[in-house]
Amino acid sequence: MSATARPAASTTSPSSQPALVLRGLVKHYGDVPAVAGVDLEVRRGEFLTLLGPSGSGKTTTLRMIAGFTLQTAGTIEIDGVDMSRVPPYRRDVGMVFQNYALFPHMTAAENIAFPLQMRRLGRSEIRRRVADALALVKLAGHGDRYPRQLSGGQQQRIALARAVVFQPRLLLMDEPLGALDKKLREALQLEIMHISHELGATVIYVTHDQEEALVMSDRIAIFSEGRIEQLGSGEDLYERPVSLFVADFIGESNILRGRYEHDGEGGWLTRADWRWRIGPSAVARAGLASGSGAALVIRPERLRIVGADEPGAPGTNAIEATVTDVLYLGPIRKYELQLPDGQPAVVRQHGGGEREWRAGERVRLIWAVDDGVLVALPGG
Amino acid sequence: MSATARPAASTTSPSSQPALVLRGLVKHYGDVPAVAGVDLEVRRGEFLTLLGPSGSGKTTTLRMIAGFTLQTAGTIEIDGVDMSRVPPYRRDVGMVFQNYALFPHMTAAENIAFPLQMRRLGRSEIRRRVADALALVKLAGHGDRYPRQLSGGQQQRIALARAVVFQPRLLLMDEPLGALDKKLREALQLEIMHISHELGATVIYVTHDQEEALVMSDRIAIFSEGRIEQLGSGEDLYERPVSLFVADFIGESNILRGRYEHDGEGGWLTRADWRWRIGPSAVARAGLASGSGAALVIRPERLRIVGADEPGAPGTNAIEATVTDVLYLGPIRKYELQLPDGQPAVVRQHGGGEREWRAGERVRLIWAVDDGVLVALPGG
Amino acid sequence: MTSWRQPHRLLLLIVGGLTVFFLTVPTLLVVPMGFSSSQILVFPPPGWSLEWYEKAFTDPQWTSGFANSLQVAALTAVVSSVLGTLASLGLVRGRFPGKNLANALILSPLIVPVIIIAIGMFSLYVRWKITGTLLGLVIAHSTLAIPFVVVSVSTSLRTMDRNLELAAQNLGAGPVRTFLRITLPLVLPGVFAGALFAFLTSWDEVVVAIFLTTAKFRTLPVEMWEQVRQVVDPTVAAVATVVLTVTTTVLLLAFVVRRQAPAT
Amino acid sequence: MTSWRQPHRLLLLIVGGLTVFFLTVPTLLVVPMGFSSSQILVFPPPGWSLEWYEKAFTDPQWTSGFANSLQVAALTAVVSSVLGTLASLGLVRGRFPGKNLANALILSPLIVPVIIIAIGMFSLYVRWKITGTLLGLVIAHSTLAIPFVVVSVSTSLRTMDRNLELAAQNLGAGPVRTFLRITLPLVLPGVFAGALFAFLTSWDEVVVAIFLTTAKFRTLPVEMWEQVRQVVDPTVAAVATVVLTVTTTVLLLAFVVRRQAPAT
Repeated sequence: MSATARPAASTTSPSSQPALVLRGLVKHYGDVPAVAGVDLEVRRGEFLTLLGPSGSGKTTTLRMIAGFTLQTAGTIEIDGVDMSRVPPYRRDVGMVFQNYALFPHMTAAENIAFPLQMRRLGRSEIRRRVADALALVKLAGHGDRYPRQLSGGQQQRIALARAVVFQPRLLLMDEPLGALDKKLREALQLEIMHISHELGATVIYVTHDQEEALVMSDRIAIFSEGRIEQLGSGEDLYERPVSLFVADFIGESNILRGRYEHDGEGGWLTRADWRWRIGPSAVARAGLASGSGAALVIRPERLRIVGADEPGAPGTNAIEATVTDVLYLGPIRKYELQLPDGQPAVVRQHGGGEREWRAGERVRLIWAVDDGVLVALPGG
Repeated sequence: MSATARPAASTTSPSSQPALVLRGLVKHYGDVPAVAGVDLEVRRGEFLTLLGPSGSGKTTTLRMIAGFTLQTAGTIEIDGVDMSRVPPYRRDVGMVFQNYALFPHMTAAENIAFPLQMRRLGRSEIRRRVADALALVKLAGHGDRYPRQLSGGQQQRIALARAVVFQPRLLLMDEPLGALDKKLREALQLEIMHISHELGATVIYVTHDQEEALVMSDRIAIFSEGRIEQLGSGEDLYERPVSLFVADFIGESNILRGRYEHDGEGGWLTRADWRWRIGPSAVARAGLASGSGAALVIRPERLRIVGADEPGAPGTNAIEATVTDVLYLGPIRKYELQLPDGQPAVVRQHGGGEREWRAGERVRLIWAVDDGVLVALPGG
Repeated sequence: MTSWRQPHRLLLLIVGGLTVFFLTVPTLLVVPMGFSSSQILVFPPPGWSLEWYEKAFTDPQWTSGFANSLQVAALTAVVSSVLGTLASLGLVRGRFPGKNLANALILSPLIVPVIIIAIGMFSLYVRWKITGTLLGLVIAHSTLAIPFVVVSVSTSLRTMDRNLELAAQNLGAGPVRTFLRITLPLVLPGVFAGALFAFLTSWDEVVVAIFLTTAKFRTLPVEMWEQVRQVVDPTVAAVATVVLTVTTTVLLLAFVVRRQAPAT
Repeated sequence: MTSWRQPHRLLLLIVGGLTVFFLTVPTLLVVPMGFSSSQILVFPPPGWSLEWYEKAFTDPQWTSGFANSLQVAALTAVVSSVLGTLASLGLVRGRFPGKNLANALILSPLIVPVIIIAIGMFSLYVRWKITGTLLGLVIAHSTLAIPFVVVSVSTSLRTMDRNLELAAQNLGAGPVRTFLRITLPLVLPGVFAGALFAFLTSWDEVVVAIFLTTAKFRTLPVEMWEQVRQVVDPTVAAVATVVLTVTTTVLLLAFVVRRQAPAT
């Protein structure tokens, strides 16, 4: 295993040069911008995920890094070298495709040997490295099978071995688990994480599955309409989304729209009928002008359901609601509710002795002031 | 809407005759038993889900109820009438297919009118009922569109309208949401529940998605190898699984294998190195002989992680473990751990102030005695 | 980024150009010759004239050939699309012993060399005394055309979602109403396309027709065959252009029908 | 449960039986006539004999026809599979103006009536003085066969996963190595199947061959054509059976190749 592993990033990289730098990357198809200006720095050994809905530009960005698609504008730097015009077969970047893209007329071992043959390594060196790579993905002994004789999960592991065996500068993965079922997907998520850490590889991972992104990534770049909407750790994105788009795309959200008004350290979200307190850190992060349109985002597990008449505690906000559905999900119970203005709300209750409410009951939802995140409204 | 709604079950059914009774249903393909003996009673107005992995016989059972497949043995009774040999077009049962199966050469309205034309209803009656059905699925105004002009979710709603417009005795649904993406699927789950309750329809729903089954069903029948392994409410199945298969198929589980030993009201699960207390109700449900092989099932949210040296409280069991992975999932944090015997364990931590543990830390897992479920080991 | 570089491109261009030249020039040559002012079939035409078109549309030999060809092709289209559709239903939906053999036999005219079919038919039809008749030629051409109809209709039947028939039965339609309301409308484009191909098969056919026709009853391709070996005036080129026009029109029609088939 | 009930079944059985009869009897008739003891081509044979097979395999007229046909068909297979593969690569992978037109022109021999192609080729080849030569017939038959190769290879190229070529480049293979190591091996079954179909196209062809051959250089189908109109001894039936055997063998080979293609 150690034979295929590259020395840890810290010992080889001169100072802290990033593994990948994208500057002003743009791709137009005809008049349509698929990627509308992406700037990104990826650190050595980092696991960075491009996450977004289909058509948001994440896959096009990955294909430009691989060299399959030529950018309309901008530059791509790998290990400090400008690769913007270098053809894909000289970029020294490994890629794992969603449909595996294993060569069907070659055995697993021949597939893994292919990049080494292209680099004109010696026969015995190739044999040794292929064996190491097969062991790395726990498929030693499967080398003489053809891809069609392997299961989906095994094929994807061979594809991973083929993409790392030549010690590429970057490892690109394009929804590699998209074709697998849930249980296998979760097992392979852990395996890919462990292998990439073991190799010290820099990984750019594309997915549209937010849970997969949260589990696997050091950092996540949320794509929307050809741009990066937010870049940060999973916790940054979930706890401190910068926009309604991010709040909606990562996890479930309750959204209250209104007008932001400054008040002392914190502020208020006001509506005709009601107003809610906003904490100082949320106000600081949002940096909104007093009087502008804004929304308050509260995660479903931060809301607590109490009786309609129960008084609010200090440091909490409250809103009235009616329970519409109670959904039992095993470890949690989910309540779907309707707010007075007809908007839906959702609350997650995590077992353990809390009172159960029934559909039709009038209740109050309360949350700690610090659990509300303030974001701007588009055009607000 | 009230025009298409059938009177509530309680007012029409003589006493409490079941809507559907299956007795000893068997289907062989050649020598292979697809369904190996299914007995089932479905109450009027009930939403019953057949849940199981692919090849477990749930879809074959549904097709026998619809009359598409002739059973090898056993009887099918609908509303007290033996339908075992009645052709599908005389069973008066509505069906929604996974791929919608809308007639592509007919508009949405013509599709919905089809079963009414087959029943030779008058033109004005058909027009009125089609309009009601379109309104019921919130697609009034879409009647003159062809299926290819509708989105996947809209097509499935038209298929639902077509299956209920003739007020069938049963509504069968074969993975109707399998082709839709997650957000749409969750929205349509609620809509199908509301519509079927509104109509008072008896629904037999097939899915392989355990979360969908938990959310939608009054009762769930878990299929395994052509038989019903367990039948009960979602809470029954999740909190009190009767076998390792059910525990594993519904939600995540931690499983400790050993030998059951009786002791007073409760008992013990013993192993060479350790033993754990089992509560009296778990012992009573399992009904095992002392000394037989058994497993203790504990759900991931019932486990609590404490320091390796922390003493156990009374009424709790404990086991040592090492943290292998910490997965941040937004509302929850998942710990993957390794037990002393090398088996994996998983713990769900629901936010809110609990201490975070790091990969590599040695810890203890503790759980309340009453949270452990005792099941037999196959061949034990 | 593209995998085709300059040297490859040039080679490909030359080879491709030559290929296209050899493939299309013989046909394209025929068209101008029909407008020739010359009395003999020669290229390039020394001048232009519509004389041979006039002859093609008035000379009874050509006009009766045209009428015969149309009649044979139309009847062949009807006969083979009806029989081919029934055969497809049996082969795709039916379950009976020897189904694979029946399938192979029905498609066999596609692979048997046409000269052998022609010899066999001639031997047989002489005994039945139907050589030189409309009936004989329609049977012969239907034999050649049915496999095309079977391929077209079978494809439609196979790509049609079986669940649609189950859904119809579930909604209360018995077997006959399911066939008339669901199956038939959905395979109709396949039947129609098959009928058009059957028409063309007959319209173009020359080998079997030479064996089975007489001087009194000739189709247009046979007439062209006879004329080009005897006379060499450019009328045959004019007729060829007309035949080609009809062929192209029918073929385009078939493609349009196929395209417009509802995506089942 | 089945949608086919008794009355439908009976009707279908009768119609199907008659259809199969008319489709296959003419061909099946030819085989026994070759083993006849009669001096003339007649059915049913009054007795059995291998005389005509002996004649077919010894008479220089037949044996040279056999040799000529094999030669023309083999050369046609080689020429058209090479040119057809290059054309397919250009048409599927290339990006150039007029691509659709080029595609239509290359496939046009599929739709132009063979009698028109024959007349056009004859006019042209007479001027080039290649009628009655091996070269002329190989060019003519390649013209007819290339479209089949293009269809076969293009299908292989289109169904081949493009990501495989991207993966090869990503792993360090330049355009030439990607073509030789990945693209070519994966479309080879399509090329080979196309070559076999090209062989058959030439092997069976009679109309163009009649125009372009002379008494000194005839293919087997032309020889059969000439013989059946002059002599009527059963040798032609024996030859037909041999021809049919070769055709069937090659076709089965083509299907086996297609089946064994790796699922890409």
